[in-house]
Amino acid sequence: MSQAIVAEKHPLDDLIRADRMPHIWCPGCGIGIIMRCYAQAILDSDMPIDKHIVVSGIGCSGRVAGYMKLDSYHTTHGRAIPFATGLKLANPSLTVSVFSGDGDLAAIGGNHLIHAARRNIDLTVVCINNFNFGMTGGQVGPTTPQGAFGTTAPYGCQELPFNLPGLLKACGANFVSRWTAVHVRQVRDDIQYAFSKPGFAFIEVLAPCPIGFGKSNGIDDGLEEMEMYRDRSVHIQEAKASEEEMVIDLRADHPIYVGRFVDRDRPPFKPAEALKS
Amino acid sequence: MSQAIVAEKHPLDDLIRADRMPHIWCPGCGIGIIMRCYAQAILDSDMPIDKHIVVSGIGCSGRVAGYMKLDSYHTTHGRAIPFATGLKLANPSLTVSVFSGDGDLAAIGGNHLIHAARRNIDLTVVCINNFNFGMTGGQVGPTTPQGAFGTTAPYGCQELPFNLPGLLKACGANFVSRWTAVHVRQVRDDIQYAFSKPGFAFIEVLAPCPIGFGKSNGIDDGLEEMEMYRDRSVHIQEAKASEEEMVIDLRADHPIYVGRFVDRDRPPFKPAEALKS
Amino acid sequence: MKKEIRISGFGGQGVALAALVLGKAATLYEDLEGVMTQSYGPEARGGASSADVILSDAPIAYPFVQQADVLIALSQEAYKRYRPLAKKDALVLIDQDLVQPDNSDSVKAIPATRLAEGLGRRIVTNIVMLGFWTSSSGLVKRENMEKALEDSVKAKTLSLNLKAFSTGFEYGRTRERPHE
Amino acid sequence: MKKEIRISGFGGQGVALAALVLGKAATLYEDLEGVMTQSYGPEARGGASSADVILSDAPIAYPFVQQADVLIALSQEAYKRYRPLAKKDALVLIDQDLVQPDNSDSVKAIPATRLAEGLGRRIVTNIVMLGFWTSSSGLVKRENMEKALEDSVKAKTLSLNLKAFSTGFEYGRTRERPHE
Amino acid sequence: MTRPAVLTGKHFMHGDHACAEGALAAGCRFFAGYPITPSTEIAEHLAARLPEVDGVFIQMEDELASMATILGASAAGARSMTATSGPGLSLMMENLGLGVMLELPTLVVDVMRGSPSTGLPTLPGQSDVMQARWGSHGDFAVIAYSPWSPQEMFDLTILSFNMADLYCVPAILLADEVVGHMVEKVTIPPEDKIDHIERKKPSKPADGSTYKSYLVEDPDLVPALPFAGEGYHIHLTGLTHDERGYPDMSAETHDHLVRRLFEKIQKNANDIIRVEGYELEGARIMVVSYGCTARSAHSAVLQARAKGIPAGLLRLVSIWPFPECIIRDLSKSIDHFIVAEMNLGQVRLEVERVVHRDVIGVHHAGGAMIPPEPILAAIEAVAK
Amino acid sequence: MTRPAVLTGKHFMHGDHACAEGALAAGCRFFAGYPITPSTEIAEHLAARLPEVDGVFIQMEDELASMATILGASAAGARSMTATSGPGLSLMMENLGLGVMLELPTLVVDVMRGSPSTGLPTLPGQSDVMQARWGSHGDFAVIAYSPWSPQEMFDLTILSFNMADLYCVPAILLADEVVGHMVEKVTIPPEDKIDHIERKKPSKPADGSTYKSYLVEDPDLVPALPFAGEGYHIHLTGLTHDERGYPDMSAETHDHLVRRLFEKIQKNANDIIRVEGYELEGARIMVVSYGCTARSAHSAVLQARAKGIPAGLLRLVSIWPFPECIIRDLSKSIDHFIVAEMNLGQVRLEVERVVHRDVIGVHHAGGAMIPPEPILAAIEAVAK
Amino acid sequence: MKVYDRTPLNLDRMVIPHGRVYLIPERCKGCNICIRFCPMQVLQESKGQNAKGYHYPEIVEGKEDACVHCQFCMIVCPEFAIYTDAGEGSTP
Amino acid sequence: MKVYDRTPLNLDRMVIPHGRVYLIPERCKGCNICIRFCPMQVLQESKGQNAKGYHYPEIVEGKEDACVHCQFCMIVCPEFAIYTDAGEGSTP
Ligand SMILES: Cc1ncc(C[n+]2csc(CCOP(=O)(O)OP(=O)(O)O)c2C)c(N)n1
Ligand SMILES: Cc1ncc(C[n+]2csc(CCOP(=O)(O)OP(=O)(O)O)c2C)c(N)n1
Ligand code: SF4
Ligand code: SF4
Ligand code: SF4
Ligand code: SF4
Ligand code: SF4
Ligand code: SF4
Ligand SMILES: [Mg+2]
Ligand SMILES: [Mg+2]
Repeated sequence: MSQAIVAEKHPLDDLIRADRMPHIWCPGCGIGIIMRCYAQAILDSDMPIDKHIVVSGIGCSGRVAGYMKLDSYHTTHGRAIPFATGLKLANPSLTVSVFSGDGDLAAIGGNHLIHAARRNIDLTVVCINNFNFGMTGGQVGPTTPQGAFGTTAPYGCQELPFNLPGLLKACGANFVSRWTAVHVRQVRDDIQYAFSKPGFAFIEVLAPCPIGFGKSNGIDDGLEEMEMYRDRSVHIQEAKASEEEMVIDLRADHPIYVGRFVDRDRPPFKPAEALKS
Repeated sequence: MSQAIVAEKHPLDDLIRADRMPHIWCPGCGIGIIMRCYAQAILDSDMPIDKHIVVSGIGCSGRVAGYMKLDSYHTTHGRAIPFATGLKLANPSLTVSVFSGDGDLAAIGGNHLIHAARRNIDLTVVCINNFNFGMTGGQVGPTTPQGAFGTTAPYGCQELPFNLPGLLKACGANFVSRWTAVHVRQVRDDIQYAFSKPGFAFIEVLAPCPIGFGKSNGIDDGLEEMEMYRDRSVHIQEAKASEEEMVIDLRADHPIYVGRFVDRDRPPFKPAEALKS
Repeated sequence: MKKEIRISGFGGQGVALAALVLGKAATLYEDLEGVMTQSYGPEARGGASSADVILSDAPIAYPFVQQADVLIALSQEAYKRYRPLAKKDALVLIDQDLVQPDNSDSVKAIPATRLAEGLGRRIVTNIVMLGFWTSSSGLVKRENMEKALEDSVKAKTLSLNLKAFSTGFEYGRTRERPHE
Repeated sequence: MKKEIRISGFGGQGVALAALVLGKAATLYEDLEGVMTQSYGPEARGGASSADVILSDAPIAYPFVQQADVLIALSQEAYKRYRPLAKKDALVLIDQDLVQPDNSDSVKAIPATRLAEGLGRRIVTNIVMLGFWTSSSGLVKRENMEKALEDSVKAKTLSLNLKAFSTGFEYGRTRERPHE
Repeated sequence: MTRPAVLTGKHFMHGDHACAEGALAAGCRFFAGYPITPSTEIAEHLAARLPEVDGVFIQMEDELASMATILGASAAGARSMTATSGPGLSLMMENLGLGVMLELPTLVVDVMRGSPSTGLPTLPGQSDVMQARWGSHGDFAVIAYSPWSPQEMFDLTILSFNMADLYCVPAILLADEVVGHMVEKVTIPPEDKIDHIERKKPSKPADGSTYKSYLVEDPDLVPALPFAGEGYHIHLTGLTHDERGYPDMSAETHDHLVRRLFEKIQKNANDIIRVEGYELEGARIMVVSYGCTARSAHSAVLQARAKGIPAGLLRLVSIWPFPECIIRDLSKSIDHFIVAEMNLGQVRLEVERVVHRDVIGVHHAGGAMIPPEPILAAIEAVAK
Repeated sequence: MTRPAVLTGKHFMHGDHACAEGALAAGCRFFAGYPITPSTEIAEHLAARLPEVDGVFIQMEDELASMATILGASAAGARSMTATSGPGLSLMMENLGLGVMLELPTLVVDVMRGSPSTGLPTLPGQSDVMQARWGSHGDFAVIAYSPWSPQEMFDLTILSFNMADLYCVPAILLADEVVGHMVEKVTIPPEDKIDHIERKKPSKPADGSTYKSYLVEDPDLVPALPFAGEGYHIHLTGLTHDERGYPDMSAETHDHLVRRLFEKIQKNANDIIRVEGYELEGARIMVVSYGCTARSAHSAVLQARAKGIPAGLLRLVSIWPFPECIIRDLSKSIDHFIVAEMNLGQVRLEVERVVHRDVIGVHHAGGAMIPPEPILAAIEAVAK
Repeated sequence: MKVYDRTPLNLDRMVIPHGRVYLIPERCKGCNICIRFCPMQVLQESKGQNAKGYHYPEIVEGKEDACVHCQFCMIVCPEFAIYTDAGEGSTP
Repeated sequence: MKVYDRTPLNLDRMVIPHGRVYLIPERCKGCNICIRFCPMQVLQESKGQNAKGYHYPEIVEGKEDACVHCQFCMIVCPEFAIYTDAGEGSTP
């Protein structure tokens, strides 16, 4: 055995607030992985870094805004999308991304999510779905798979979760994909694609939360959850599955369907223009 | 010509607050038509009248609760569904219906709508869709068809509207139908069917609003809107239309697709039961 | 000088527009203070509705009509509801085809709706009435009312409105007197 | 009598459970007043964490430890962070394999983790430590601590926990003295 | 293993759990909420406990829904509650007002943290006091208690439910993170020793005539509202309404209604208000405090007394309605008032208003409980 | 036909429209809102007008979104606003607090109606005054003006924008239905005569080093926040934060931050506060009033003077920060204070607190403007 | 095919019944919906008006016996203002 | 077929490069993800630990030259703690 070369600085350190590292996320937490994909996508994008803006709500995932060395806004729980809408419409030259959790975007923030998708606001929304409210300690939420446990579902979650891609499709988003923290290249690609695609883009990324979700559900650590994703992900192009089967179910051998669900070109929201005379 | 027989009392007067008639709705407004369907459905239902409860939010449609001679709750804008959820879960022997407008249920109340559908709360929700905010004077809303005018869209509405049946289907409701105020028998039938069907039932009814919507959009009166519905409605069973075509578009000759979109039997929400020992 | 003017009728008769024109004329083109108010809301739909204007040569503190000096009534219900609230000796202008005044009440009457229909559009009844009031009251100059009208209606309906105004004005100037 | 007791370590070592058991024993089975507090929140994740108990024979107003009379340290970081905040002459109990105390500091040491591993499960290190403290301090009776333990852990882990407690207790009673 | 609703006996119990157990002991069988630190443990505890007693636990999509849902449950006759903290309380404000207007009793627990905005989620504050009184639009009155220990998290939860039902109004338990997260001894009495006040109900059965839900003839100004499904066919609306509950858009009806809602609390203030005095005998310096801060204040007062300073403590167990009369009465013999609270001055303003003179504030915006020292220092400063 | 942003000239204008025109004249180019009576005409007017001046109008799904969106627009550098009424204001409370914490200027227009709850949607009230001050959780301070005429709907909208930008805080225009819905003469000055205050901006260009967004060195306590996209890579969070904007969970940082946010307004109160005195000369009875009610109060005072009673009117043009010093100063020569307001007593409580004595209130819960008579009666009663 | 069909769904099953038309004139708001949607064109707008000024429906001259008690007028009236019952000569 | 494939997608395109592994030990939280997901099994958990007590990765004995600079370890590390560059002997 031998030491790796000890470094002081990471190649992406210029894009993150290195002075705040290590971040607060637990060992094995997937959020950092997705944040890295985002940093890489920015680096690879055509837009100048200064014009990239990130907005988060509240939650572990919501801390992403605080770790990106961009103009970054850590708002209130559920309101990242409308805050981002204000930024984008007031200055359309900005490339505005929203990074937040499943609870933030789909529980308390659900109304803004569906309406922004309907209006097709030109935002890139990355939803880190860890099947629970990590920040507050592992409560269930609208993405918790049926039967899973959480601190507010000690007898198992009885509700069916949202199938987020299906929901966003029904609302009218221009781009919708789902991946997991294992699909690091696809996540990076889709984020970068979303930057340049007009309209509302929604990228759901399933990510390990060993402390909030794993602990209640017999998943020992982040690594184990990563391996589960690797083993159970099936690309929607390779499978004939109904909308209902797209719902995530972690019991038995139900596959996790990933891929690009929607890629269309409805016109993005733009403010009305008066007829000039 | 001769006079009809002058009467003092209507056969359904025992079900409505006759002491409040005439109601505040404008001449030609469709809300009263749908309310009558509801009254009839109650009369025809198996549940005792006393166990029927109606909850509304705020809006012209939201006034329905105030005109039904039932235990009736006129709540806050957008919150009829959670209020009704509390009623139903606290006393499951009640048959709880929500009557409200498109703005109330799908704009400000959108989050509760999608979550109640996801949880499959055992409610009958009747959404009176008049394509605008009638009560506040004809503003556009999330159901206003593209290109239509409203007091907040003097240059025409640029946003695409929700296709409510598609949205509710994606969320997980057990029963979803769409009719118009002309389809009085179907509306009555579906409301009555929903009473006895466990889980979340959503019935969208397109209804004339000559004052809020008609006035801005060249529809002279309620009658004209009724005739439009009669002429343009197409049953989904008779047509092969994509989800996107189901979106209501009042321009040109786009049909209005009506019918039962979803009728399934996912288990309704019920509170967790502890394992008795 | 302080005059409380109430223009009343049912929804759709354009009482608000009439009040607005009146207020504009007085405040922008004469040097009067003026305030206009109106009833709002769903419970105000149908039934009698009114739009009120107060004109004064001093600043107006309380903006609501307390006892109208002038009542213009375009429907029976409006007359019934608002007449008792107006001053006993108020100047009361009615559409004679729509309103049957109390016997004891001395009113100035005009077949405003019929005159408007004669001009081709019933919806200018309100403006006919405004012309009638202008000549009957003499409070605001005709040309100022006409200027205000220009500011307030769509260009393509202006000539019709001016004609309606003039019809009412002339009716008042020439034929109304006897009824007093 | 008033004693401020801080049990510290890193996340996952069960310092809160240990504090809870201690508090229960003192308040429910001895007639002491007691309060337990603990640090919360994401910024408290990782790094040193602590759970504090104050015991007293009079009501306790201010519930937080100001200067600990007893410090139990299960990690070097915890020792480093909390030792300076404790009284100079505090009773300091350490896991001798995990903590290297300052030279000047007189501590009571026990290989708690090793003993726990000896019992088969490292996670009972905290309970070993609790046993050690019980014999070292004499503040709370052994049987009361054991009763509290019964109330606090899952039935199927009780015997393991009692064994861990006893191991720590015996270690303190028999072998610890010399270190003082 | 399912446990009974009332866990009679002595416990070493977490404050939030004590609140949850208090709710169960009070007969609460309905919780709707949305997690938020530092109140989440109430929800978590009830998620486990309510199913044991056939109660309903539901986690909602947000706090707006939570508040509306517990009002619906109350309309159905359930003792219902939610628990939250500042940001959530802000979101409940509109529907709190609905509860006031519909006169539906329910309980909102606010475990206060460092604020404003997201602030210090895991650390204490006491800065939602004025919000509890003024946070919803319009004039209204609620009932608010402020516990200083886990024992009171239990006791005042029960009292809050009783007062809410007695006066048909939402009650607020204004706890703070310190009290919510601390563990202390809690004694739960036997079930039959727990006070239980029933809501006033109509005196006559439904008879098909229009029941006047809001016809209030009793001097307590409280209506007798039937529960949903009892056949009275009542109408409840957030609009201004007459005695039948029908909308009535007249200024007179409005003034009459809003004043009754307000006076219903004011008139019964003596019954609702709870304060505790410590070292009042001969006191010339009065510390007013509440919640966790009152613990430090108590300690400071005892220390002052030990130094021969005639200090006393008035602990506000109830905050709203404000104990005006008590404080005004007291003020006759008091030279100096000191208000100690973990905010920049909220109850202090009320005390200033009531005693008609300047009041010394010992304030900290939050994040850490105020220790006894600054309070003692303030006492000593005026004692000089 | 598109019109310019500033409609210089005389108009007979609806109060809500005057507010909208004031916003345009102030350079506001961003409106996000949700319709609600009696503020809807502001939105409707701007829906037509903003596209004429290349501004953004967006109707949101609710008031929560509206408030968050205008803060986002402010972060991007826009003068942004929303308009609502009581129920909507209640829903904005959480994000109003965010605006305070992030120090993002914006304007919230609240056209007050009969409250609480849905109340009297189309009729006037003045009962959101305390809510503007206390409605969000935690301690905070905002700026609030209260117009008494359509002209002031125009003027105070501009002033509100300027003060918001000057002090980096949301401003609230506390209008009422009477003023919002009345039509009166409004004079719009030429564009170059309209005051315009720019937000403080960083003195140095971005240089890659961590910009300290909240390093406040100026005595006005106001930070210099860059706009989004200027390269400073700032971080703004609703969590308690240090000078870099980074979260900092220490009680010291919290107390320091919250006090600065509060004192930023208090210290500059003299610059923010606007009051008007009428008949102050020799006055022994002082009526305090604001908004539409001040019109009646003015009339009552004139009538009292005509009867030889030495009454005066202090009209609060700004309500928050409260003009404590002015009122306290005045109180030396005043025998009786009367507060006239369309609520059950809100500003009255503040005046009581400040003047250290009981104050007479002329109150009505709302639904109809208080006419001069009861105010005059109150004056006469104390004059005896 | 259109979903709505002017012919009442149950018309064919009925032994051509005879209906009597009842009206609560003060409730009517003159929307004309009953008039236009009556399959038998039994109704027309009256000249007279109610207190609010609305023209309620009346029976077309010569159609006094034309009502088939299909109840559609009752079903579509937004005002609970009109209904029918089975006239004497009809089979129930 | 599973979407994820242990073999880095671009492996075949590369002229087997040689990578050098860099680590910022104080950032590592010992999650082991880089270790398990390295296609060449270059990494293993160290015995030593950083200040927070985490076992960071080190290079397996005998695998000092095995890294193919596929960068997957960098890509999956949640902590921005590890990365590689093209070692001398590799074709860039
Ligand atoms: C109004 C409001 N309600 C509740 C909370 C408490 N809260 C903070 S984060 C969170 C949930 C976070 O879940 P998610 O968005 O999935 O993020 P994760 O932590 O799982 O990444 C909640 C409920 C809050 N901050 N504000
Ligand atoms: C919190 C809040 N925001 C806004 C309003 C104002 N408001 C009342 S009804 C309504 C819209 C009604 O639209 P819809 O639900 O479609 O009912 P309709 O009147 O069209 O039947 C609005 C915006 C309100 N009452 N409360
Ligand atoms: S709680 Fe879960 S989501 Fe939050 S940091 Fe820990 S592992 Fe990540
Ligand atoms: S505004 Fe529209 S919805 Fe409201 S009552 Fe009138 S017609 Fe009906
Ligand atoms: S019941 Fe009504 S709709 Fe049917 S035929 Fe008779 S009048 Fe016409
Ligand atoms: S449908 Fe009803 S309201 Fe309309 S005209 Fe016929 S009777 Fe009158
Ligand atoms: S780059 Fe990383 S993952 Fe790839 S071979 Fe080298 S050590 Fe393994
Ligand atoms: S992936 Fe990163 S944090 Fe995890 S073990 Fe490897 S270097 Fe450490
Ligand atoms: Mg999550
Ligand atoms: Mg509508």
